Amino acid sequence: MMKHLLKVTSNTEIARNIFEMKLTGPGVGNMTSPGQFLHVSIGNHTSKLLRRPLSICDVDLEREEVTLLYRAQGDGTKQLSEKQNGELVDVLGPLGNGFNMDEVDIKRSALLVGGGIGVPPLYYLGKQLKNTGVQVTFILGYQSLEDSFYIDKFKEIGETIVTTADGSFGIKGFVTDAMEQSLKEEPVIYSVGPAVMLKAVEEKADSLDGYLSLEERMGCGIGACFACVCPTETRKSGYVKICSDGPVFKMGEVVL
Amino acid sequence: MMKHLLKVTSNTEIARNIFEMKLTGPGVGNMTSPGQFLHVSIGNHTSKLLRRPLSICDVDLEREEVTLLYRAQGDGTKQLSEKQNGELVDVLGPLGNGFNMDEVDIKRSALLVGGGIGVPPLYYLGKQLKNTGVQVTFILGYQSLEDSFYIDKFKEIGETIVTTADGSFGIKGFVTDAMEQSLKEEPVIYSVGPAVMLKAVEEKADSLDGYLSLEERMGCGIGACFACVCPTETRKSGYVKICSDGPVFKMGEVVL
Amino acid sequence: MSRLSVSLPGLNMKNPILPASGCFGFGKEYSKWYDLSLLGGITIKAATLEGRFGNPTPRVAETESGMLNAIGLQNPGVANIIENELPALKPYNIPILANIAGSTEEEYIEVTRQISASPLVSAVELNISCPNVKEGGIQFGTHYKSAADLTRKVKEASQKPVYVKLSPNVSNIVEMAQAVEEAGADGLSMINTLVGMKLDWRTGNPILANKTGGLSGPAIKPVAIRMIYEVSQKVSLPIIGMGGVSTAEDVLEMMSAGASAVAVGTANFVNPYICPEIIDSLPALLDEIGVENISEMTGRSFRKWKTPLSSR
Amino acid sequence: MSRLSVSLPGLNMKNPILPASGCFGFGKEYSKWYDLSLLGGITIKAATLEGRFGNPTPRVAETESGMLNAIGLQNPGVANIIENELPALKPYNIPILANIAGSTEEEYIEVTRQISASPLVSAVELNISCPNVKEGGIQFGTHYKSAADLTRKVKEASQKPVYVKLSPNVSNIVEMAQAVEEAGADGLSMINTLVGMKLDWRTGNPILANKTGGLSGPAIKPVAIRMIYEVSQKVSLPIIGMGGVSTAEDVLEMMSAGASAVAVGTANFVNPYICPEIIDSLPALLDEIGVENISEMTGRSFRKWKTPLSSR
Ligand SMILES: Cc1cc2nc3c(=O)[nH]c(=O)nc-3n(C[C@H](O)[C@H](O)[C@H](O)COP(=O)(O)OP(=O)(O)OC[C@H]3O[C@@H](n4cnc5c(N)ncnc54)[C@H](O)[C@@H]3O)c2cc1C
Ligand SMILES: Cc1cc2nc3c(=O)[nH]c(=O)nc-3n(C[C@H](O)[C@H](O)[C@H](O)COP(=O)(O)OP(=O)(O)OC[C@H]3O[C@@H](n4cnc5c(N)ncnc54)[C@H](O)[C@@H]3O)c2cc1C
Ligand SMILES: Cc1cc2nc3c(=O)[nH]c(=O)nc-3n(C[C@H](O)[C@H](O)[C@H](O)COP(=O)(O)O)c2cc1C
Ligand SMILES: Cc1cc2nc3c(=O)[nH]c(=O)nc-3n(C[C@H](O)[C@H](O)[C@H](O)COP(=O)(O)O)c2cc1C
Ligand code: FES
Ligand code: FES
Repeated sequence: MMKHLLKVTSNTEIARNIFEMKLTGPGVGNMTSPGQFLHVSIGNHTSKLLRRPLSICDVDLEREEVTLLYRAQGDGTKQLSEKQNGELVDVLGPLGNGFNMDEVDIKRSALLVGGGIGVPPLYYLGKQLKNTGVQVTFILGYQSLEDSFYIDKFKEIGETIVTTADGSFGIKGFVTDAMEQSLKEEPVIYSVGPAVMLKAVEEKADSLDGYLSLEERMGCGIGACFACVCPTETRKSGYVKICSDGPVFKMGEVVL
Repeated sequence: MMKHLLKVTSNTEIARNIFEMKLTGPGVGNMTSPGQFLHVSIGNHTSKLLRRPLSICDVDLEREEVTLLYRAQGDGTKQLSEKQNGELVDVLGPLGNGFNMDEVDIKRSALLVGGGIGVPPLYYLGKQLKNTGVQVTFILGYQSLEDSFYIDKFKEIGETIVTTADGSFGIKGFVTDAMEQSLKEEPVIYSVGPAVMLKAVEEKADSLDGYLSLEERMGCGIGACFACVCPTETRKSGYVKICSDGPVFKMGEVVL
Repeated sequence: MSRLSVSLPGLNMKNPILPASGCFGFGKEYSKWYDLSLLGGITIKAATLEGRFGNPTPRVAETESGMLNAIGLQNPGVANIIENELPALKPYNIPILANIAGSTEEEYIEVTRQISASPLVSAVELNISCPNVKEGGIQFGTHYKSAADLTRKVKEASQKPVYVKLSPNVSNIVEMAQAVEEAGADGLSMINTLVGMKLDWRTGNPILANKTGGLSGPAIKPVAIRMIYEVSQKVSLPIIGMGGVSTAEDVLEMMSAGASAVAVGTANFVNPYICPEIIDSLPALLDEIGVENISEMTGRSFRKWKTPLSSR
Repeated sequence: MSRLSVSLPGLNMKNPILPASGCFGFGKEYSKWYDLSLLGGITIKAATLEGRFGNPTPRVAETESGMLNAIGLQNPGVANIIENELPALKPYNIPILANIAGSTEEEYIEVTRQISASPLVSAVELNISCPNVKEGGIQFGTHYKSAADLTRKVKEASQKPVYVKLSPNVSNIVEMAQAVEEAGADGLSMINTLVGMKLDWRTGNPILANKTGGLSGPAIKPVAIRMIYEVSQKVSLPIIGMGGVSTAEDVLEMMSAGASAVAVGTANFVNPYICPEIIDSLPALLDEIGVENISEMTGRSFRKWKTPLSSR
């Protein structure tokens, strides 16, 4: 848990409004748990005060390089997309708790289901799972062909099924429309995406054997401001903070 | 009167906290009257809304290049000092009315008196006066040697007397302490600097044969917001707007 | 009737954008930058009975995403404005909203009488919210009864519709709006500036000669949006919204909150072309969200797709 | 006594900086970032009698140079705070200012009774200015009489000095301050957030689930400075100033306006190290202006070099 000034080594548009940003610096060494995120400052002394939470998509420990994928949608991420190589980016992190990988022993398979800009953390997760010998299948949902990204890179890790809402690429429909087949192997499920998608995934899954990563608007990003709470039925307090108790939760734990 | 995006061709510190910025672009062609100013935006979409009025210090019409000299004192000018070559600066201008040069015919001399960061417009004025054959003398007042700048460049135009408040360079004292001698030639006086200096210069001068350039905090910079008014005794309205009626006024016209 | 046109009492505007009072002088200066007939209308600087010099300088200071001003209602006086300033605006053939101020009820009434009689003036904006003068202004704007009384009298004296410009420096903006509605106002302008201050940390001295000033610019937009949202649901008067608007998106946000037209103030200083640039950008944004006529935007935040306030 | 120390009723602080309520939880989280004993003190998040979940999410939105929040006083309840949260702060040995809230007078009184009895609590901050809850909070904070009544009762119930936290959403902050002074307050905290709102221009929907929220951050600093300046000249209570402070210069500006100590809120989210960084920067700034003790800064804008409020 630290504040770092990382240097931009690349920042390129890899699909419509989707940017891949690589940052380097000593802080990267701690970013080893997939599912954790960085709380990224847009720039100093400007009118954008709040940091943007962005998931760790990949880490190259040797080169001390972390990769983020983000959609330039609002003013802040648009400004981020204008950063040039060599510029510094102020980040807090790694924040939050990553995916629990203990439950997938070598005999089991893992199904990683991501929607839209929720897919980035699944890349780093898939890589690590594969390294431990787990068989990984991805189901990635996008709006359309134009909005899809990183598919070839996912394919290097494991079977990759793509759905698009408009049918322009892969299976027409939502990620849940493509889950049936893969569920037969009773995999551990890991899912990241908008709440409605997570809810659908949870309903579709036969057991609650899996993990969901949640999103919410954040203030502090470290558990102090109560901006990012989510009700739960299992915890005594009745809620969790997504930034510090999550963003990853066990299926069934939080009320979606 | 226009809005231009000019490109930074250089931006260097030439004395303690004093920067020389050169900007190029088609808009420069109209910047022909010494004493006019540019209303400079610090950057887009940031928290600094107001533009900074900076005097035109020199113009190279062939290269379409305008020079500004500014002191990085507050947040805005500090940010300006970080602009890199190739970056664009949004300016309005040329704004205001420059110095009247009609009264100095070839037989007369001109005394140009500037204090601190008031000296920049005198450079362009001196150059133009010299070109019309007028003999130009400068009296330039600085805080100290470390704060002085552009002296060699002024010397190329005409005799240049320097005063410093701490005596570390030139005559110890204020510009008015050095005026006596030069006034004997009954020159037309042109003066730029803080109000207290202008007042002292006006009192020291034997006649009101001269011009003063005033400074005031500005909003619009074009005469619409009434931020920059100054009382006068000679005008029917009882006041002038420094941005649009000035910044140059005839001596005796405004109440300092 | 184009898709950008809006219609408010006295103000038939070809688009909902007009410069805010005090940020555009009497139009002359900006007419050198662009053709004023592009605007939906113009709000002119506050008129008082006699000419006023206003406050000592410095009169402006910069704050984060905002500015403070303490101009102090400088103007050449109502007679002078009618004679010398208004005629210059005639060729542009757009509605003129005349902002009026005073130290006493009598002054407000007399200024209204005179300026509302000008055929060039389409409506009057009653400024009971100027924070920068000792007398008049905000003292009327923070007491419901004085505000209502003044509105009633100005309304009687006026030959044109009267918009009351509300101060945000009140505990309950809705009660204030209701008070002036009951007193006969034809519309509301909101918001004027928040009272603020900036000190030089080195000396402790205020930057403004007047010490306090009015805070405007993007910093105050959330306050403006909230007040317009609350008021527009509780009164049936059309609202001219203002406070920090600097993009076309801001205009649509403010109309969604309940404004029928939108005034742009501080942003003119940032970019003198801002009003025509915003007007240019509006159609594409409407296309993006599938809205045909901009007047349908009014009150969208609470009245989904019903008849917009601005066409009532 | 170091040059940064200030002394206010119940709060003997080694420097004037404390995190603002609600922006620092109960300290635990930031204790992972730095040693909390560096701080002048800590204001903990609002306590209510029972635990509260607060408002639905989204609870925050960004605005120009500011943010909106509508947390809705989420907290585990006063008993839980006393038992589980406060003890963790003991090792840092710094004054704790306990922010208290409630829906009814009775709730405020009971929370005060309980929390002020904790030996770990140095003073109580009476939050009558939360804009984000339907009951309690701001309804007390915008009516002089209710505010005074509540202050009197809380003061009776409290074993520790009571600071009343004022809302800026009032027509006359001075009258409010005077009312609570008369009712026995030991100090003032000001300002809480301005009520604001942000809409999605595309849909017209509010960004916050609660619709409106409290505006904080640099955008509101000019309003805070003005209110502290006005109030500190009219009451003789020490003021804990807050609203948009994010640099050491801001601290000195706010003290010049009349504050005796300064709380930092939103800036913690921008930079978790902001409080210790500000504390570190203060001595050099004092040197620059030739001030030996920071307590001399208080009220410099109007009381040149006289005895500072903070040492009275
Ligand atoms: C744990 C976590 C991990 C995330 N990982 C990624 C990722 O890897 N790639 C990616 O593109 N996006 C990711 N997001 C979403 C991302 O944070 C938002 O898209 C981004 O903050 C939007 O900022 P903006 O400047 O585009 O929008 P603006 O509208 O300018 O943002 C204004 C404010 O709202 C917040 N906000 C707006 N939309 C969202 C949102 N959907 N979720 C959270 N906050 C939001 C912003 O952070 C900011 O505080 C993640 C969100 C969370 C909570
Ligand atoms: C007609 C004119 C010509 C000028 N020419 C020059 C020049 O050639 N070189 C130069 O260095 N300076 C010049 N100045 C002064 C220059 O405008 C200010 O130093 C500058 O605006 C300060 O900005 P800042 O960001 O450093 O200070 P900040 O304190 O961040 O500024 C905050 C606000 O106050 C205004 N402000 C602060 N100080 C002054 C001041 N002294 N005069 C006017 N506005 C001020 C700023 O413009 C801004 O709006 C000129 C001023 C005027 C009116
Ligand atoms: C320099 C300046 C002068 C102003 N003068 C007046 C005025 O004379 N009458 C008035 O009603 N409002 C006046 N205002 C307030 C604006 O009309 C507007 O209500 C306020 O600035 C908020 O809008 P903005 O944030 O777009 O500037 C003035 C504002 C500024 C910045
Ligand atoms: C997320 C958040 C939560 C807050 N919660 C509380 C609270 O529980 N009690 C309270 O008195 N003030 C609360 N406040 C107000 C702050 O304490 C402070 O008065 C205000 O934010 C202004 O300071 P700032 O601009 O430095 O943030 C909260 C502010 C924020 C941003
Ligand atoms: S963002 Fe502050 S608690 Fe999660
Ligand atoms: S700066 Fe607006 S009138 Fe001069």
